[in-house]
Amino acid sequence: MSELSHEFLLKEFPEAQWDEAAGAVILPAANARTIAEWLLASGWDYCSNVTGVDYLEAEVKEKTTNAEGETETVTRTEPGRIDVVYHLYSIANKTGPLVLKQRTGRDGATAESLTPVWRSCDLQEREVYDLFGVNFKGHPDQRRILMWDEFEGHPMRRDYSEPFDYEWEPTPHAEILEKHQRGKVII
Amino acid sequence: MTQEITFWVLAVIAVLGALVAVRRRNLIHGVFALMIFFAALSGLFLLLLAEFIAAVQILVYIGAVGILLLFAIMLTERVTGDDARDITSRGSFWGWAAALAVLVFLLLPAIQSADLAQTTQPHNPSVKALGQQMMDPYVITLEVLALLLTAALIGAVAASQGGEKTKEDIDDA
Amino acid sequence: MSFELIKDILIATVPLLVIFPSLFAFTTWMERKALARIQNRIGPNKTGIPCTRIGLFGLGQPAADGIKMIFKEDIVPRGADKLFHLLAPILALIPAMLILCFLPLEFPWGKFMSAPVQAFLLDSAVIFFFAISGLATLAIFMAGWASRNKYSLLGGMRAVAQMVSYEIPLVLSAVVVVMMVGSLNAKEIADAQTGFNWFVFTPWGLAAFVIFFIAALAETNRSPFDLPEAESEIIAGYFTEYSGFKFALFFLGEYIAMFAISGLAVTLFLGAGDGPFLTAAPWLSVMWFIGKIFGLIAVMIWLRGTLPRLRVDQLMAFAWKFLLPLSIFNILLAGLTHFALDARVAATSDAILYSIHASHTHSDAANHDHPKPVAGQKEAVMGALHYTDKDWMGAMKWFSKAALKGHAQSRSILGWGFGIWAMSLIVLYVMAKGLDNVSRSTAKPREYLYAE
Amino acid sequence: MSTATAPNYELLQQEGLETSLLEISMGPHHPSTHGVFRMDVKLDGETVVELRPVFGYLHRNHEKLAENMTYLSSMPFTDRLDYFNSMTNNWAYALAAEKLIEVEVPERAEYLRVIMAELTRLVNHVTLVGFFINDLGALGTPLMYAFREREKILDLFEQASGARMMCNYFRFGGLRNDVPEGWLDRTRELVDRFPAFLDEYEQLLCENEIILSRTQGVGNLSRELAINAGITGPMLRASGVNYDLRKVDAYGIYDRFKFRVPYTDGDTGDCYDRFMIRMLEMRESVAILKQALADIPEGDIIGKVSKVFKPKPAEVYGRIEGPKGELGFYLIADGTTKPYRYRVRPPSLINLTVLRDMCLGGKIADAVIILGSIDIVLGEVDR
Amino acid sequence: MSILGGGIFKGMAVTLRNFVGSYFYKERLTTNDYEWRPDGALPQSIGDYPKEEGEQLSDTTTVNHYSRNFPMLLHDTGEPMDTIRCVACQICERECPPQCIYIEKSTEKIENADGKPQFYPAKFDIDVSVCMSCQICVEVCPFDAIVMNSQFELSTPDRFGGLLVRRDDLLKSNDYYHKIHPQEAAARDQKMADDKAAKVAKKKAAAEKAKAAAEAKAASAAEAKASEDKTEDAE
Repeated sequence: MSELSHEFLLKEFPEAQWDEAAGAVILPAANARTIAEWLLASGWDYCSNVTGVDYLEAEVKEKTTNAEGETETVTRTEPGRIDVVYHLYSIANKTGPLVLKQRTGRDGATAESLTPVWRSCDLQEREVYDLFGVNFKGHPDQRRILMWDEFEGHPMRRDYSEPFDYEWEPTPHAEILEKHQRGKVII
Repeated sequence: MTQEITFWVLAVIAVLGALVAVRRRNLIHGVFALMIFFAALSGLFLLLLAEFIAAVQILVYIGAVGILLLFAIMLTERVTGDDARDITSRGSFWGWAAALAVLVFLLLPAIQSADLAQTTQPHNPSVKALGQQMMDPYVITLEVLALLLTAALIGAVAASQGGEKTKEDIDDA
Repeated sequence: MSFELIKDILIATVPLLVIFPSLFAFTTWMERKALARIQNRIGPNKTGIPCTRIGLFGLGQPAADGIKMIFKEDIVPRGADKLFHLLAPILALIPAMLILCFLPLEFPWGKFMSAPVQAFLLDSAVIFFFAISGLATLAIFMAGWASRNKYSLLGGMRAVAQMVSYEIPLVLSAVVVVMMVGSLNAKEIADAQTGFNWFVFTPWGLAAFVIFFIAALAETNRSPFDLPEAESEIIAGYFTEYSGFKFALFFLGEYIAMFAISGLAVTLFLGAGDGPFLTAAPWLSVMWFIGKIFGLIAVMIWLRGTLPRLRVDQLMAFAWKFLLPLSIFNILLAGLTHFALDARVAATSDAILYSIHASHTHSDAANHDHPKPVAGQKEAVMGALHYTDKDWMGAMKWFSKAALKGHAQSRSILGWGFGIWAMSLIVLYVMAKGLDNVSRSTAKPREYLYAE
Repeated sequence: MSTATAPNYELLQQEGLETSLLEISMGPHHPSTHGVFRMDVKLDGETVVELRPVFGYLHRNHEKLAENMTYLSSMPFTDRLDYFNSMTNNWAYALAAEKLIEVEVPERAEYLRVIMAELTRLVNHVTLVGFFINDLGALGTPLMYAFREREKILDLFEQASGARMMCNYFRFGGLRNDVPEGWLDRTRELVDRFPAFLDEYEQLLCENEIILSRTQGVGNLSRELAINAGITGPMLRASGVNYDLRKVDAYGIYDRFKFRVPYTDGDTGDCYDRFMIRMLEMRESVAILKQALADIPEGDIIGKVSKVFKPKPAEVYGRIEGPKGELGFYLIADGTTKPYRYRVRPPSLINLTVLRDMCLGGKIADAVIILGSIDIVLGEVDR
Repeated sequence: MSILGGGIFKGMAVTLRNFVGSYFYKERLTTNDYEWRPDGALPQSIGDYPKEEGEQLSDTTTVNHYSRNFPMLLHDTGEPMDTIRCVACQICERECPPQCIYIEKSTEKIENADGKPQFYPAKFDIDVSVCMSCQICVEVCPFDAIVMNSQFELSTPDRFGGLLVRRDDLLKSNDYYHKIHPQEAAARDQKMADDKAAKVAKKKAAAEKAKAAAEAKAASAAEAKASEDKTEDAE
């Protein structure tokens, strides 16, 4: 088992979980930053991709075997969540990827910013903030990146419905125009 | 006759330019008016057949002094000029008085004592003659002036370098 | 004021006002065509005679452009200073047109004048030239400021800084010629160069010409010194807010200034109207003059098609740390060669022409009663060989030997001439190289690694 | 340990005279921002003291669009990401989707994919160098030469795929159609002629004193910061990191070709290095093309795969060495015909992370060429 | 130690070479018809365009073999609506990435070229101002009914609806398709013929099976039917 596998990480930090289906390590919210720093130190020097995935509250039907040995279909409700996914590679060792996920609820979504560890997360975490509405704790410059500042809502969320007319959104132009009409701004 | 017309036209332009330069609240406009004044003055020199002085007038006053003024204005805060600010204020009376005093006590006696008929007589100093004058009888003056200007230049360089040095010192410390 | 005087003035000025704007039109066409060919395009080739399909190599393009410019909407920004916005292009054109008068262009119809009233006959024509050409700076600044656009302002500031800086090497390189001729009169300068005694054939003249040409590029905001209108950085600099006819005026002013400054270069260094067949047809003089101007403009176009532009700090460093010391050094060198040594030889190119001729005839027919090889010539050739081998010390040694030997012998004048010619050039080159190393960062091509 | 330097958003402090800064907004319509990109720049004289990139003018939420249509329907939209390099965009998407559906790509298709990708790299690099020199202020002469060569390659693309730029040529499991008759010969001819053009290009540019002094020492990017900030592609290699996915991942059939990866020793990492690395990479692309064109077999062009498919639920991340850097596609399948999540890792955007770090303290003219040397396409930055 | 300004002179030599070369070597020119282009890929010189009113450049230009502009509907030889291939299955409408196809299925069936009763598109509009020429509709069409046209001059003074191409304008004959994309059309016809032959073979196999099931009783009748099908195909 090489030092650059997820198993090593899981041994070092038992609180992290391994999601077999997705092939990803789910970072605990408490010490995501610590784990990231440890990962950087142990050779995962390059964070390639950062993105979010939005899961709505869904009813999942599962076939389980009950105590009597019969299969029955159980319907349970899985709460909605947002995953922030990080794809790590190692340039020094030319291996990868190691997929990390931070899980957060859909309301008031917050995650630990890994920008202080990998600068490459800077713009991408801003994008996740912009499009998914995840707040990154410790991000040095968290602003909207693709949508304009006054935009409301987060368009990549699966329940986002666009407003009837974008023109009704207040834009900086309107403000400047108004100021100009009051004679405050020249040009 | 032609010369007189030319003289009066140039004189009016010069005076108007000077007045605009003083009165204009927009600094940039003022500088450009001043340059018009300089240009008219240069025309007057030409009228006196003092072509070298005319050329130098343009070269030095418009080309150098004017641009220096522009640079100075560019470095100030209100680059675009501010028409709302009133600069003709309380002190104007003393200004007028001083100007009048200069006219009455300095210029008028000077004009009266001069032999106008002789001074307005056109004569044609060639550039060569001018150069010989400068290099022969006035060579000491010229050299001293050159030295002075060089010193000023070096001083300016030193002054502009000085700021940087202190900055480096700050960095070192 | 008499009718005669007015007639004379008109004869002296109107041709300039007609010829040069027409040449401007032709130059825009030429520039577009040449740049297109440099860039492997065809260039304008459809616009010829109106209402026909005759292309005439696109010669109608300037006219079409002009008509388009006149009919375009004239946009004045809301915040702009309207008066200055209007005045700037006019002011840009006036000095450019004025300085044309100081070029010693003697048109054949000059003989209809009752008295010579051309401005180039002024005793201080060259000084006037520089004085008035400096006024273009103001127009550009005015345009930059009046547009009330930050890019325009940046362009205006750049223009002022650049033009003021490059005026100094420009004037200093012209000073050499003035010093040699002993006159500021353009006509006298032109006359001093008749019979192929062009100043560009002298070492200091060559250096001064190169400096003058580079500074002239900067003065007229041509590439690679087109920072005031640097498209990729500040959109179009001081033109940003200009359109239509005002823009055309700027354009015209710029090209006329190009003609004027090339004309001055021709006057000072390239022998003005001097050229072959002048005795047979004196009117050719004007043609030679304009032809030389076009030669210089062609080089400008060629440079524009090749070079990227400098950065603003490099531009300033180039003016103050390279051109200025070099031109001052050049004045010193010219003074040395001219006054401290034999003036007749050093100032003209006779020496080298004669020495080449002498060596040629000598090798041709050694048995005849021909002059001996020029003293010091062999040493000079040795020096040249060392020079090509990049053995600078050796070259210096041989050249100084050539100079000394030439001086010691009877044919000293020629030896001196050749030695000084070559040595001055080498000294100038070494000086330039040293200045270049000092003023420019040590930028050189690099080696790269490869991973298999 | 951590080389991460959190961006410092304070102004540079000025000593001595108090001056006010000139704020200019470069873009979204500025001749040299390579599209609708904006930089809010604060200038002290001509020196950049603050720079804030502003994105999003070309945003159309490509990812959301793709989540609402089938896998195949997204393919033409990937052309529009980096519209210079539609072939490599197609490939990256196809590569990711092929991981979902596990289809064998025929040999001939693999070879053609490599040929197309390397031709695309030539197109990208040659135009980038042209634009870069244009940003330096040359009057488009190198750009015109570049466009001439690009035109020839785009002709080839048009003959193969029917469109010059929006090729839409790759399909899951192969390519849409085989190349027409004689196409390979024409490509061989082009590839044979290309080095002569490169020679001329190098002679024109690589020793020019103005270019050297304009680009050297401008926009330095250290190796540590480059890796940490996720810089990829030629820009990373110019900072001294030998990392090329064609070697590291050896996707497709890149392991069959002999080529070298140019990189620097990492001392400078400036604009000149970034420019030169691209010049050198073009030569290597020509070498790959020569080998691929010599070895290409006859055969099928597409594997057995239906136009509309339902992959099993899975998460995949496919990445290729695009001309601009690592282009990745992250797909989550949920068992329907549409991807549950479709994410593009845009190299142009991520390479812009260090724009501010490189520009501060330089002149405004430097900021322009640094942006040019990063090589962005706004279709990809804003998606 | 390099020569002062050596790089600049080198560059100037290159531009000079290009300046002179552009007069002598055609292949230097950017806008050049390269020899290795397929014949007439671009007009030799667009020249005086348009020559006559109403004339279109794309009429005089053989464009590239694979070039694609906007889709058109194919019909076989005969009256367009009688031989239309489209059966209004609406797959292309669903798959179209920019959603520029609008189809309304007919309520009754008419006979197609093969004489089978089929639905047909009562309405088939393509908004070419939205279409991005991606050719996905062509690929997903199971009936080879939609292919790419090479017409590129579609400008119209009508802002609203001028670029909405209706069914009748979209319908083009197979011959036209052969004219603009000969190789592709031939390949498509080949494929269709193969498919049909396969279908016939299948049918035949089914018939043989039936024959075997019904023993030798109806053998001669089945034989006749098969041969009839074949002659139909040949026609």
